[in-house]
Amino acid sequence: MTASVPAQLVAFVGEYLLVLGLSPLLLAVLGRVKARTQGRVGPPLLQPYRDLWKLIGKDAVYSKSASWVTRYAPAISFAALLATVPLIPWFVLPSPLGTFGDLIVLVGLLALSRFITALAATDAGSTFGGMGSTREMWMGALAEPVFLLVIFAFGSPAGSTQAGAIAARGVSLGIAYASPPLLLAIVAYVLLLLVETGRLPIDNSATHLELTMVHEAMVLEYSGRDLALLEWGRGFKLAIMIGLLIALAAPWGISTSWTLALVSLAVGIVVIKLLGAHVLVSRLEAGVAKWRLFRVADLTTLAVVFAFGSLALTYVVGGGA
Amino acid sequence: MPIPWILLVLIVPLAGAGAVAFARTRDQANAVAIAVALALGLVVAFLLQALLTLGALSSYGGLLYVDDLSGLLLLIVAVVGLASLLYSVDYLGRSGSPHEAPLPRLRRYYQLVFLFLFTMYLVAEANNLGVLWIGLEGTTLASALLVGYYQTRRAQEASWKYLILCSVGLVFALFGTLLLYVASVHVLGAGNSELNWTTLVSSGSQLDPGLVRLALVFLFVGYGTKAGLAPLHTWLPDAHSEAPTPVSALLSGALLNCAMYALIRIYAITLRIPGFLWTQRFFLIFGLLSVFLAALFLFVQRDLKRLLAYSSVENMGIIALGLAFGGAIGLFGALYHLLNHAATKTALFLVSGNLALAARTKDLQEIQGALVAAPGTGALLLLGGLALAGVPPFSMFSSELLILSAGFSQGNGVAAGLMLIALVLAFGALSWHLTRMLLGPPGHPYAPETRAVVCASLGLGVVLAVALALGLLLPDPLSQLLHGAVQVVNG
Amino acid sequence: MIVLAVQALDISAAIVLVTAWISLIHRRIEALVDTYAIQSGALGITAGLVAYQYQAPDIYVLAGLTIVVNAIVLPWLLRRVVRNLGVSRMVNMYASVRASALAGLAILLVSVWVVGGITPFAEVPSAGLLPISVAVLLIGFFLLITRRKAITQVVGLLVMNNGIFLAGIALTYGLGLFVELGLAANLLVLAIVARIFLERMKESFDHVDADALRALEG
Amino acid sequence: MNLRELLLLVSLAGLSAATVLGFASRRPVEVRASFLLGALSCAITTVQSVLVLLGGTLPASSLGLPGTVPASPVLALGIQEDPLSAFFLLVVSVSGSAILLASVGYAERYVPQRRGFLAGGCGLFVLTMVLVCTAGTIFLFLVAWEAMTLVSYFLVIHDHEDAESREAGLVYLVMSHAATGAILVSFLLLATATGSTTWEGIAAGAGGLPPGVRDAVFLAALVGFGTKAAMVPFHSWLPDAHPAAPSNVSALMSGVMIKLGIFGLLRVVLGLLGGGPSWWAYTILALGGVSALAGVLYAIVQHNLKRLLAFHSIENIGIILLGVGAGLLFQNLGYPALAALALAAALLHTWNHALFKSLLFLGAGAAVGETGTRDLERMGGLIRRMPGVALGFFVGAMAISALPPFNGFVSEWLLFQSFFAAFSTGSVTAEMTLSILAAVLALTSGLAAYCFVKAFGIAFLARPRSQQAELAGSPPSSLVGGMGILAAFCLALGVAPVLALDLATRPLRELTGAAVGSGVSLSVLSNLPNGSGGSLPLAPGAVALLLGAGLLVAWAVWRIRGAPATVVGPMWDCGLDAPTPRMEYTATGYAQPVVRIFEEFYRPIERSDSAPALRPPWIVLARVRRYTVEIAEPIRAWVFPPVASGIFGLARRMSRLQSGRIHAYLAYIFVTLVGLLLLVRAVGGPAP
Repeated sequence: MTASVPAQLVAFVGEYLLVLGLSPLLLAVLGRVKARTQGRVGPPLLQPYRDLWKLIGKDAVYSKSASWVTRYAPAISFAALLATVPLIPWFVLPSPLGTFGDLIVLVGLLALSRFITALAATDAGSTFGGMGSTREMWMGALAEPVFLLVIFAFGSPAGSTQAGAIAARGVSLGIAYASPPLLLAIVAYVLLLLVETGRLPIDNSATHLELTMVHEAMVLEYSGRDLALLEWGRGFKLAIMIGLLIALAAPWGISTSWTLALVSLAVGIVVIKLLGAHVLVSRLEAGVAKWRLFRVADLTTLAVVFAFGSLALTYVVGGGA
Repeated sequence: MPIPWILLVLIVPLAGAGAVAFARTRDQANAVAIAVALALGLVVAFLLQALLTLGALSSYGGLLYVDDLSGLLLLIVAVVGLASLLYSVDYLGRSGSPHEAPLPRLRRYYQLVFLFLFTMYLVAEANNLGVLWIGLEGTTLASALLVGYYQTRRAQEASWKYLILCSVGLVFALFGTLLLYVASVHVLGAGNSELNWTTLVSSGSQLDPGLVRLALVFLFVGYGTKAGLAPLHTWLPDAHSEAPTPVSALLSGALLNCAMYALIRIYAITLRIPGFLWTQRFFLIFGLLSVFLAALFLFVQRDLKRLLAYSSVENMGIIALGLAFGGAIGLFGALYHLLNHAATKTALFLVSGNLALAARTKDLQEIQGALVAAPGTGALLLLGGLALAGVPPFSMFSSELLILSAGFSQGNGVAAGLMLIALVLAFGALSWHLTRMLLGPPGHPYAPETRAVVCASLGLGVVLAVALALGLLLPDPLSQLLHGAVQVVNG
Repeated sequence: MIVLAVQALDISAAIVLVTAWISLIHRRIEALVDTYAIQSGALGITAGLVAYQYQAPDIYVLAGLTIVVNAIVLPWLLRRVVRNLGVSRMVNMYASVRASALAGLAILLVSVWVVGGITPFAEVPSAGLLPISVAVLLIGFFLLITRRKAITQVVGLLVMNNGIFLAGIALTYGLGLFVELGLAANLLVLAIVARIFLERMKESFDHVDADALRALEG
Repeated sequence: MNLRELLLLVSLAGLSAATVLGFASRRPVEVRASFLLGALSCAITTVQSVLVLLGGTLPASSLGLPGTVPASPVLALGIQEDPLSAFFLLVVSVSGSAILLASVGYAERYVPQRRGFLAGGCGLFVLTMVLVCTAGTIFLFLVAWEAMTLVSYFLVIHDHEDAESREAGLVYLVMSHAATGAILVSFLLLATATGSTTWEGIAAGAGGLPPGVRDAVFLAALVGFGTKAAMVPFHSWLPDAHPAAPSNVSALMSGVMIKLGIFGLLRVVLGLLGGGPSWWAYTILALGGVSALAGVLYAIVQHNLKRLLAFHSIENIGIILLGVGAGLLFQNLGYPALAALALAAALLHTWNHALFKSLLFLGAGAAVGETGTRDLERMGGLIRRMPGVALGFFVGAMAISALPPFNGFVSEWLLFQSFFAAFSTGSVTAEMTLSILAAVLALTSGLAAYCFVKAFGIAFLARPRSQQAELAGSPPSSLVGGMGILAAFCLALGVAPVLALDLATRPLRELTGAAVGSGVSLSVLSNLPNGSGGSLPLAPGAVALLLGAGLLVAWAVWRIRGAPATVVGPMWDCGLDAPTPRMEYTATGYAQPVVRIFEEFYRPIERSDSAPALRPPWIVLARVRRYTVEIAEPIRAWVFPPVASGIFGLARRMSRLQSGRIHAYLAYIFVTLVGLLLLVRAVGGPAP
């Protein structure tokens, strides 16, 4: 069933609003749940919004040795992350403008965001920047094969690399969608998610210890509006990755019809799913300590094993149903 | 009465040898040399023209006989002889040259060169295989003295080895000729023409294969020694490196081809025997051994002229392989390669003479940066080296390609593949040496390029340009000659 | 008459082979040259007999040439060279005399095996001598290889030539006058050239040991 | 003579004229004219090749050359331009044009005598490449091919005073020649088996060849063309030759010439043989995967900017080979449409790589030329010295790292899609192989991004790391102009690859027999159906639009609380002394984590020592620590060096045969004679 162009546009904008608007909140939930688990109170849920607003109001300070790369990198990174939003079916299928690209495009856009941020980190010539940059880039490089295999693993039963097609298959199959290969793929994806979004045990956004920090080392030179863009972007990268997991692993609840009621219901469901997933991630984070940096390679190798195992199992037992 | 060009070809060098004895000054001797060189060039040109218009020529009761195959050899000897004689005038005859020879020595040098040329022309024009043998033995005797021209210890050593090894070889060749004669007599009965090529080739199909087989062994070992086929080539690098440069050019460009020519004649005869494959097998064995051994030896050479000498061994191997593969294409390739190799190698020997003069050494370790220090000579060496390495669009590439394609199409793919490997090896060795010689900063001061050397270089440049042009475009008369020669061999 | 020629040829072949073998055991150069002279003489006489039998004038010439050039002139030249050079008159060799003799036997066996199968043609009754001439050829060559002095190498070369003469007489009664003249002339020139070289060599090196000429290698 | 023929002749004539003009030039203006004429001729060639792609083959007969060396059809000359030729002609000419334009300025750093040689050499180089593309017979192909090798060799040794340059050139020359030998074998096998020497004739007759011959042809072609393409393990020449050459030549070699290896491979394997058994495909896939990964891994640890780029060429050739291999595999499995998809990816990546690698090499040339060093550790901060070059290099870096919205992403995306399509073939071997290779490809492109952050970051960003970098001049404008053209192509093919893809699919109709649609439309992608019949989802234009929209949002965020004031201050220094450039992250440091992770691969040799630093009054205030890491490149020791040293050893042993002892020589003759006599007797039996 195809929707009218205005409806599509509304849904399209709605997706953006959902992700952009919700991602600070999700971060706050994450922080709060983590704090609670550790016996602290944690910041209020609206704190991230206040922080962002405050940063946006501030002027940016640039290092003397910085070039235009530093100036434009936050915007480019932000834009690249934003461009991934329509690739994921959030609450309605077929998702509006979802056919312009697939998950490989999503990988490319994430890589673009990472590339420009890492480049900007080396711009000023600070030692920290280079350190963060190299760490970010090699972790990203190790994550890419995992991502591709995960896409193949999720996509091969559906015969498509588009998240929309995969989710549509899941919705139509219902509970029969669940299968051993799917489970392996989900595990691989979760490992990938931790690496890709820099969560514990990979990276700790709360630390400024040079031995361990990755993302913080990269953005050390940033301030004001630029920092706001970077931090916001980081937040909704997490939302995007989790949203994608939801769409691929548990697409049930996404509306396949364009009636207002069903779509609204679907929006509600996806918000709940996002919140739940964030809570889960934060519980996961709270339970582990940061690993040694080079164990990331072990983690990604493990993820490759899972993803490839999923592919192999798909061949043996079929991809569900 | 038509002018007896055939005879003139033989008379002119002999006359020259006589005339030069009366030379009172070095200039006179040089003038005789130039006159003989030019006269020979003209005579051979007229002879070839007559050949192309009239077909095979015969004279003096069938004693002398010139067909297209002889024509090819005549052409080669004439071109190489011309280049070498003119170069000699500059190299040994000119006053002030580092190799300037006193008059008596110069006279004897020219006499020997004329005799050498005479014997080679005799080889080309002989109809009787015995006379052919005599001619080849004559070349050994004349050129052995030329190899020893400098009378240094090294030169004497080289010439002694040359004399003994080639004489031994030719004794075997004589034995082989004798056996061939026996086979021929058996067919034709005793007469006076049993050893004539014209007779043998027409009665070839009846020759006794067992006897011919035996004869072949001796003929191959004999003429193969002279042609520098491995492992009989051992005299060749010594003689080529120690002889005066113009003589090296004659040895490599003309003499080796004379011996190869003798083998080709034998090959043509045995092609007439039904089902007889030994000639091709022998060519294959010797060809492969030659290309491989020579290619490997190229790597470890320390002397410029020895390097070129081993390259001659390699090219003789290539020609042998072309003959082994056979067929019209293989033969054409082999004969074409004969010509290309003669032109290229002559030019290269002469260039190397210039380079040795400029660098004051022919030690490969010491010659460096020639392209910077002696740009003219260096550039010619580069061009010549490329031509020799068989790079397109030089003509040797074309002939090698023909031979290889003949190999593949005649079911000798493995041998052709091996030949290709050897070619690549040789290319690697040559380019290794050339890189070291030509590029980089010069290791030591070079002598300035004198006018005469520059002139000589220009002449060589022309030769190389011809080699280049031959690679893409074969002039009609030459093509006709080559095709005719293939016809002569293939029947 | 045919019988006479055949017998003469057989005997001559035997003499040539025996002298070739004998030349393998000589330790003095003059003795070697003498043996060569005897061998050549025997060949010349045989050629004369054959010529007489077939009444072939060109073979008479061949016989005469053989006797004059091979049996007289060349040995004379060689002796002179040996005297004039004033070098040691010993034959220096790589292979011992016994080994050389055994090698001579081996060469005969190989020759017989390889060449012996060739059927004698009806009109050439003595074609069976072909293995013997091949053996002589190879023995000469063996001499050339295993004797160190330059002059002994020349003798080896000449013995090889005699092998060919034997085959020529036995199989074909000559190669034609022109060719034979050329051959004889060539041999003579060869000897002269060799002599020039030997003298020069003696001058420059103070020896005529061909084995010591090793400057050119690789 | 129609327009297409006329244009081809014009461009050949133009390139010849540029060559002659270059070699004969005495004055700078003539050198410039030579380069410009070459660039113009290339532009004409571009038009011509597009016309041929759209309008169909120029048949072999239409531009025959006069009969030359007769005797054998093997030596026949002839020109033919079918769509495959035309596509590679396009690849050659676009990059060639930009590079020649850039060379106008680049050449000026050389002394006048050398400029003319460079100009003539570059013109001839491009001319030979055009001829390689348009050769219609094996002889012309071989002549052009070898001439191309030779000319490029002379360009590599342009700076021959440098011993490294000579050595690099020699290795290149010898390996290339050996490769030509292999090509020769494959051609001659084909020619003699089919009795023809034109592509058409061979293709017509090659179907009926016995499998053994076809396998031999394939292997020979793979070795031969693989060497030129610098496929592992026949790549040893490339990492040395490309840095040794002047940078515009490196651009021509790395950007353009090595692609012709792919051309030859496609020509023989698909054009002439029409595909083959699946082991061919798997061989190419394996070699491609190894090349891609090994190439990028070695690139990462290079500190020589041009070597780094050179190793990336190996990587990208590997990527292209992955496409070729996948195409062959699909064809073997009976899916011509999928084969077309994979091959389209390969062809498009070929073009893309030609564009961005030329761009990067020109940028590197500017950096190297203006700083006088190739060492990344001595560069830095060049973005301020040469902003235009930096922008161009930036675009190139993004494109080679396969980032949207640039062209590299599009071709790699297509490649991933074709790998994914293996799931619809039902062949488990194909599925698993291509899945593994997809992971390899993903890792490769991730590492490429890593490497280019390093390259761009260290060379162009931060503060100058040496005086040379600090004093670097600004590169000539033509260089920047040439880079601009290439960068524009990179972006255009990334945003709107439709036209390029349409051009790339034209040769495939013949090669794969797939019913690939024609016509310029957005739906070209959907004309390459994947296995399940659905259309392939990518609208690069839309991606670009969305990126633009994202930028608008970012801009809005920036401006929402008023126009920002930019404050420029010192770098944050942790409260210590002001950081000096020596404290910046080095290229070595940047690469270190990857060395650590892939330790088993690199086998680094790490050394660290420390010594007390004595200062008056002779008390130990600090210890000087020195840490070095050395990475042997075992990959360079593959194939060529052992073969070379083996040959030398053998030659040395053989040379003892020529002992100088005449008796030994006589013995050789004796042995030969007796041996032959025995052979004749033993093989031939007693005479009858």
